[in-house]
Amino acid sequence: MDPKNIWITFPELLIWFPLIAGLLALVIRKEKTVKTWAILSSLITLMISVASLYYADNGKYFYYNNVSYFWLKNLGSNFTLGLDGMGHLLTALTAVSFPVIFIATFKTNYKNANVFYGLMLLTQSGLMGVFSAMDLLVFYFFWELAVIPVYFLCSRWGGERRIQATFKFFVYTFAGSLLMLAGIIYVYMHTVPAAFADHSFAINAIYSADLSLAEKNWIFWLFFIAFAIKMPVFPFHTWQPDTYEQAPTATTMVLSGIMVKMGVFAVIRWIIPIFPDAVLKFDNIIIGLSVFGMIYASLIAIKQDDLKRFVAYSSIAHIGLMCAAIFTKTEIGLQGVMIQMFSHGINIIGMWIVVDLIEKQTGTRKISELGGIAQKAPVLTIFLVVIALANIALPLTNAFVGEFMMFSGLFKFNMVYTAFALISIILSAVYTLNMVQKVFYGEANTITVKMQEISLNQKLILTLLLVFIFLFGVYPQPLLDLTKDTVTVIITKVTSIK
Amino acid sequence: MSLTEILFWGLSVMALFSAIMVVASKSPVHSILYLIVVFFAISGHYILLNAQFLAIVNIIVYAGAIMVLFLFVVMLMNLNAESEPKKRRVLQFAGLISGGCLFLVLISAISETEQASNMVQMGGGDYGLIKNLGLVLFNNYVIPFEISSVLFLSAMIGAVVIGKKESS
Amino acid sequence: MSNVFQLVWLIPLLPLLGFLINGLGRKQLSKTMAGIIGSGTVFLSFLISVAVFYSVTNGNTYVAHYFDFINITALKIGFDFQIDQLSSIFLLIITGVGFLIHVYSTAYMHDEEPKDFAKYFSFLNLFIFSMLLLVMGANYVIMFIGWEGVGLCSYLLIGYWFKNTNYNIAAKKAFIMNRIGDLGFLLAVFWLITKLGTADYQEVFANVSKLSVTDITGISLLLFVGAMGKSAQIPLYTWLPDAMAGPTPVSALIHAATMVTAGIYMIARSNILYTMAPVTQGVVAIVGLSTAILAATIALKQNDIKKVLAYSTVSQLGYMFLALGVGAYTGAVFHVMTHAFFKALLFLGAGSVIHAMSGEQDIRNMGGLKKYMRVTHITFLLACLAIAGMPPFSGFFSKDEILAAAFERSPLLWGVGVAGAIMTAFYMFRLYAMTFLGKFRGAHEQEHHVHESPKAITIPLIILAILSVIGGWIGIPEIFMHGGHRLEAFLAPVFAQSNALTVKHPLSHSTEYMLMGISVGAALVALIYAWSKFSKYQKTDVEETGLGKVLANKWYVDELYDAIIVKPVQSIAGYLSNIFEKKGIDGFVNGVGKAVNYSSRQIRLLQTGQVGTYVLMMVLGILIFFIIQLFL
Amino acid sequence: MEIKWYIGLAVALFCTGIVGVLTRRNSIIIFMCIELMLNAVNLLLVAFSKMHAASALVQSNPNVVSDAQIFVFFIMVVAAAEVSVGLAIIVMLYRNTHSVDVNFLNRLKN
Amino acid sequence: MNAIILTAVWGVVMMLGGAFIKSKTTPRYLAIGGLAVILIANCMQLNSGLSFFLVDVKGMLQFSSFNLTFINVAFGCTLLFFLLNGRDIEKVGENVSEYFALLFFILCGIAIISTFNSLLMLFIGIEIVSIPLYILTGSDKRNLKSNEAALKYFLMGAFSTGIMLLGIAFLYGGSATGSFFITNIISGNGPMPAMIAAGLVLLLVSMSFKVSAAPFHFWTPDVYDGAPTVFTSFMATVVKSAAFFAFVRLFENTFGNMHQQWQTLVVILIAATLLIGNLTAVFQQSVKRMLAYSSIAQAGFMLFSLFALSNLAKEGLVLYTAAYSLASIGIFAILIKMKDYTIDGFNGLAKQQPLLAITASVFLLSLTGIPLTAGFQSKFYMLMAAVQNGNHFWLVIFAVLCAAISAYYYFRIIQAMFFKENTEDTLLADDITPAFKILLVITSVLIIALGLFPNLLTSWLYF
Repeated sequence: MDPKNIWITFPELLIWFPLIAGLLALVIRKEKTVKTWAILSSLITLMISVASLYYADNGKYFYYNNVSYFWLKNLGSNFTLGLDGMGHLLTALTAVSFPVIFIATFKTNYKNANVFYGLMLLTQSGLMGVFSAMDLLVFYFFWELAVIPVYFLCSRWGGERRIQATFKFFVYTFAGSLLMLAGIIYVYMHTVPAAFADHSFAINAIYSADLSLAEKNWIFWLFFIAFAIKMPVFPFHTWQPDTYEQAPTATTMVLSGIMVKMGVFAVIRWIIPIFPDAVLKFDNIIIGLSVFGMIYASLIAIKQDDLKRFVAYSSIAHIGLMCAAIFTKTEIGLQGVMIQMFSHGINIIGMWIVVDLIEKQTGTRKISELGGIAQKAPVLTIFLVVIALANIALPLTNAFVGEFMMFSGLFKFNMVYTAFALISIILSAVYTLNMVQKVFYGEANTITVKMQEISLNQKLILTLLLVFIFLFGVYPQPLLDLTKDTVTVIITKVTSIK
Repeated sequence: MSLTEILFWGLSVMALFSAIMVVASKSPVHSILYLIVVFFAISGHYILLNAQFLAIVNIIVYAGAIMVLFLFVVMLMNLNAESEPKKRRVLQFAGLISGGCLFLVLISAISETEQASNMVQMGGGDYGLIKNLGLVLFNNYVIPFEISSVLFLSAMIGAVVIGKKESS
Repeated sequence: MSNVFQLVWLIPLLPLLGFLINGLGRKQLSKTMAGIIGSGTVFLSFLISVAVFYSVTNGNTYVAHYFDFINITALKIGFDFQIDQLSSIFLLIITGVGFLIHVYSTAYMHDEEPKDFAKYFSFLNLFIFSMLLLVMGANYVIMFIGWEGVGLCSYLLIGYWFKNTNYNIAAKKAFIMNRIGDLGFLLAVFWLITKLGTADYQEVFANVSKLSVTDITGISLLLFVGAMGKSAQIPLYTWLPDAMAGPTPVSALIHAATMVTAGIYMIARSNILYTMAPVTQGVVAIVGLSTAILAATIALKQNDIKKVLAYSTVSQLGYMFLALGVGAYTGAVFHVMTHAFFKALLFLGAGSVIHAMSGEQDIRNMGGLKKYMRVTHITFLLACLAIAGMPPFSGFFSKDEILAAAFERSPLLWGVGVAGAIMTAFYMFRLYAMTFLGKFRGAHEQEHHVHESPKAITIPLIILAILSVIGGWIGIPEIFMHGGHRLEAFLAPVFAQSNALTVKHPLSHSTEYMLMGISVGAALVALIYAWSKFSKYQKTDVEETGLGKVLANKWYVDELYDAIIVKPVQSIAGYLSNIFEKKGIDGFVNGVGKAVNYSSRQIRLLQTGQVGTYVLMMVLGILIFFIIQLFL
Repeated sequence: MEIKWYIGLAVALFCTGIVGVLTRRNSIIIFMCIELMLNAVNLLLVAFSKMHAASALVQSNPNVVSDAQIFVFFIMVVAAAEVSVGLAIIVMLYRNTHSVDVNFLNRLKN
Repeated sequence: MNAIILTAVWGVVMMLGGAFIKSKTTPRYLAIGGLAVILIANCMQLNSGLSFFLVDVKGMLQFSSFNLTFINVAFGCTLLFFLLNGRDIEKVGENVSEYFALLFFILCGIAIISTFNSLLMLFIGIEIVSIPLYILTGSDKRNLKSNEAALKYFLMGAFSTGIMLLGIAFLYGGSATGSFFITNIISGNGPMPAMIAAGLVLLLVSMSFKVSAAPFHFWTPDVYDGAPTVFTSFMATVVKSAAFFAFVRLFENTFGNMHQQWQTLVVILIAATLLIGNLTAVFQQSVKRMLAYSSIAQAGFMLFSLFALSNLAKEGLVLYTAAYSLASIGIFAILIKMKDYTIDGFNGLAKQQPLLAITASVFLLSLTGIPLTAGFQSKFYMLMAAVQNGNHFWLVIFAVLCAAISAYYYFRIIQAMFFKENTEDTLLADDITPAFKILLVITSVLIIALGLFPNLLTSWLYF
């Protein structure tokens, strides 16, 4: 058949299916049913995404991955979706994460579970939209929409300080994205009018917007602050530990596993191509900021006693590296970021699963109160140790490849930064091993004595994650090939103006 | 100094003085009476400007109807000088100052412009006669004229709604 | 012979399999099965290594490409193995000594739970796997993979008895110090990638001329930092003594024979970089030598049998680096080999003793064991002689070669080196004497059950003893026997590039004889003195004083590090997390919220509820607008 | 007569009205001051109309003048309506509170 | 023309109806039916220019599709308001049909000020809108708050009328040809004569007063707070929108070509309004008063259309008025049903009345300007217009920051409804009829539909 008239494309499927599934979930009353439905639908989404990966080659299957219908035509904004390499990568991450999360937290019961799972699925749909939007306005839409359900999830099912924490998170990100909105409009107003239409939000028009150097230099910040808050990069990170601490674990997984990638993704997708000059101008400041943030967060992580805050800060450190690597504008660095986005998602979700298991069983997250779990639950310990080591980028785990490439990209950019950034590698070893030792080794105490070995489905899930960890640790090439084109496009945007 | 000018100044002084008295005088009744004086002075000006119709209407509507209404209300409430509590001095002062400033600003801005020295046609011209006004009113201004009826209707209803005693 | 090369991939794979089987099946497997799997896999790879070894004698190099690890336009890193003389020697050492130690462990760890037993063996196999990866990799990235892998394994094995917090801390220390070294390694690799766009040995060495002097110096120095971490050189050596927390076979395998020599392997591998960077060579030599001396001095006053051996290891490693520093790469590798034999032997012997003394490690509570444990005693003595550099034992040849090479560079280096050798002889025989000679000083029940160790322990001892006696004969210096240095001939292809660059001005035979005489004689004197002094050692509880105290406390280096690094970092972290983060950044963010609230509470007071004020405001507004519009 | 004098007079009256609104508390007086303001405007409009009458362009648009006077007429109309409603409100207030002081009721603020 | 005349007539009908109909509910149905008819009639005029009354308006009114569309929006919102709050209007006092009559007269005024072409019509129209409002504000006669509000509103309203008249007088005096037609007061775009400038400032001030822009907003919170809530809802939405529409039309047609010379004033207005509105709203405890302040804040955003004065801005204004009116009417309708007007009064509403809570949060999200709601689209249009205008980009930044603050107080209600428990489980809201719920749902659907496809509305504005 002629590919031009296929009736639905992968990005559409990836967005609409979770949306509909979520709306259906809202009306299911029975808790068991809604849980199974959530898992089922997320699995279907996963299949869709796998299929889309099969058709990932835009050269051959362009029409399967790109679609556009008229929307706000008079504003020159069409509802344009498209999956390039990066889009494929991140939609795949989203599609993988949700079933994992659902199955891993299967045991946890929520009141009005239907709303909970409905909102989760809506979030998924929003995320898919963010990753496949090829129109700046559409992107902004999904960017906001992905946050709203999360806001409700966190403040409804979170911990005791949830309302303030979540609200801080919301207002913070909202302010950021409003600034971005101002920037978006500004860029839009400077797009070169096409033959018939007025200005346009289409990605190409936006990329080729006619901005003076001075304009680029400060509009850049409007965008960057929004994304920096989402990532988060020092010093915009303070919402994160509180939110992670307060949010229900399933949501925390979404937040840390996928949402933070929104920021990284957005920087690559939008900032670099739109403001290459500004990127060249400010790369030192931002990389400096990120590197400082890495060390800063690592140092703080050493002092954390709450497992969730601990993971939060370690994640800040990792994101800092990604941000820095992006702004090196080197192919190797960006490829590293691509892999790392995926790996970090997998690893940190694994971390959360383990943390959740421990909290569920012992009822505490205080590192100081735990200890000696290794005797009680050796299997859990093994999983945790592997994931933790992957988290500190031990070779043959997925994170190593990413960090290796990012660091060498950073080195290409500037040796001193790299030296400092590597300090945080040492620190990460310090805090991770501290945690492992305090929580798992030593003699079991009164709290941990009742720890039990983990159940089968949890074993399965964690094993799956381990498979990912080692598969892409030993053979990352597929991911690299997937994102190669995107990276080249982005790089040329910068190099062309040098 | 022509007669009209003498009249102009006289009327102006009268108007201003009694206007100030309206604001200044303690007892509401006095204020009302002074206000009526102001209206008369203004009607005088209208006549100077050969707008007889307005002059008459002004006397009838304002000085006649409205002021009487005011007077009536004041009497009804038998308000007298003592009944009004003093406002804080500071506020009064501030009010005075800002009002004065407004006056100065406006005048200084406008009186310098060349527009300000345009001559006003005293007397002469029969635009202000009832006949012409009537013609214009019922040709060009029939729409607003009709519509103002809505205004009166609503005013009437308002008076009723507010004035009527609630049963129960 | 090429078919052997087809099997190269099996060498690391077999131990990996062993790891997987033992690791996953640790609940099911019986101890014997676990032992057999563990040792068997290593033995098989040993056999293959032997075959490989013979097929590289003719000086050829074999590179096997398996798949692309990272392949982007800017950088290609293949998952490649490179088999040449250097790596094949290390293969032999690792698999050979490794196999012996596996066998030894089956007996030594026999009291463990079955599943812990299996766990232990899986870790050992994992270590062998990583170590093989390290030496077989055909580029720095693969080497780094193995490099961190062995670090991980040593972490796991040191912390093997994870219930004991001190052990965990020791393990952590080892891992972190290694990480610090890895930082240097990584930077060097990045540097190479940035300058040459590759990390392949062959390409790098081929294009080394493209690098500026600064580049080479920087890269080689950074690589050396990595070596410092792994091979326990100043300033990163303190983890090694603590690592003795692990089971003794582990200390023998990882912290004596193999892992700690990774640094030497790496520098020998990239010898050309060092030959072209004299500055670095100087640094390496000095660091190596000072480490040798420092460790030796500390070893003089240690009473824990394993601690003494640990410090002696550090100091021997120092010698190897000295060798590398003065460009005697062959010598370094030679010493690695011999050291692997006798130091493994010493540790295993010590292990046997500890085993016999049921966990006692303090030599002050030993003595007179020679009549209880014959084999252990003899083998241990041989090893001591070897490490003390007594001819014709293996240590003599390697150490002598190093000293000679040092003398070529500068007599001073040689002098200090000899001093180190003397101390070595002294503390080794102090150890020997206090352990085996004199009369038993331990508790009675200990004395009753002191016994010779089982076969699985003694046989490896014997084999290693033989090796440490004859191991040196493959490197007999010219003066004794023409063409006696077979090792040098064998390794020649690896160091060809460097040798081409270095001008050799060999010592006259007379000087060489003299040097040997002095060193051996001095060592001998020290040996005899120690023997006579400590063979009749009595337990005294007099406090060490003065220098002795300092030495006994290892020059207070740990305390120093704690004071200048650990404590500051901790306090900074504390400050950041408690003050800066909470009060500073988060304080600011919340401050904005508070400010909004406050200003809201203030502004709303404008709404006085009085018409007068409202109108006044309006009038003021009008005034302002007028002024703006009419006068501005 | 120059128009500026009329402007002066009108604005003066107007401002007097404003001052009254600002300084008095008796709502009836305030209301009266507002009426004063309206009258000032009326006067000004009439004056302007005659000013335009004096200028040449009257010929082009004959009822410029009457426009203004009719406007004044409408202002009076509206004023009358306003007065009826306003007084009604004031009376209602007086009925409930026995006071015509604008600040007497001060429930609504902040 | 249909709209004006029919509303006036229908107002009279309602008034007379009050005299003869004793039933309390009939006026409601009468009003709803009448308004529906009027709406249809206006649509007919919009579609096919068909007017039932052949009146020569002498150019004093102008029935462009733009104006008529706005009338549609205003009347449509009013219809929704009648449907949602009819029952509550009956609760205010006993002369129901009079209230409806007044409301119709107000609509007549609205129709006038959205089509006026001469300052006279503007003046009369505004008075027709204001005078009934004074009455409606005071219609809850026993309630002193209502009285106070009425008095304040009346006095200040009259005062602002005075200001406006002086302005008109100056414009008349300053205009070369001496005319009240807004289009030919100024010719050319040279520097502004002093008299015109004076007139401009005075008109700006009085109109700002009507749309409650700071610093002329002081009456708003008190009046909105004191007035019966139903009428507050009407005042804050339809009337305010109309005032805005008049404001923009007046300034565009009169001073449009001297835009640059008075933009500064608008900038000040916007900044002050946004700041005061948002900041003050943050601290309010009573939802009613908070909404009053929020309406000021929203006015700040609407003023951007005056700042930009482009087609985009005018489309945006209509969209904004629609979005804002829909959301506010909705939230007020829910507020009226609440027992307790403080924010704590909403605690745990999601448990008792999930549908109310959900729709309410839709309205609040729309007011905050979250995408997918009409509120976002309208704010988006406004900001676009402002950026397009090119000057004062900092003002846009400031505006979005203020929008972020606005999230702060709107979400307090959402938090109360969903995440807080009401301590003593009393009934929070009463007489919630199914019809009411359905209407709420329809309203939210409308809001979301406009949020997705603003063209549904904007495409009517020109053809």
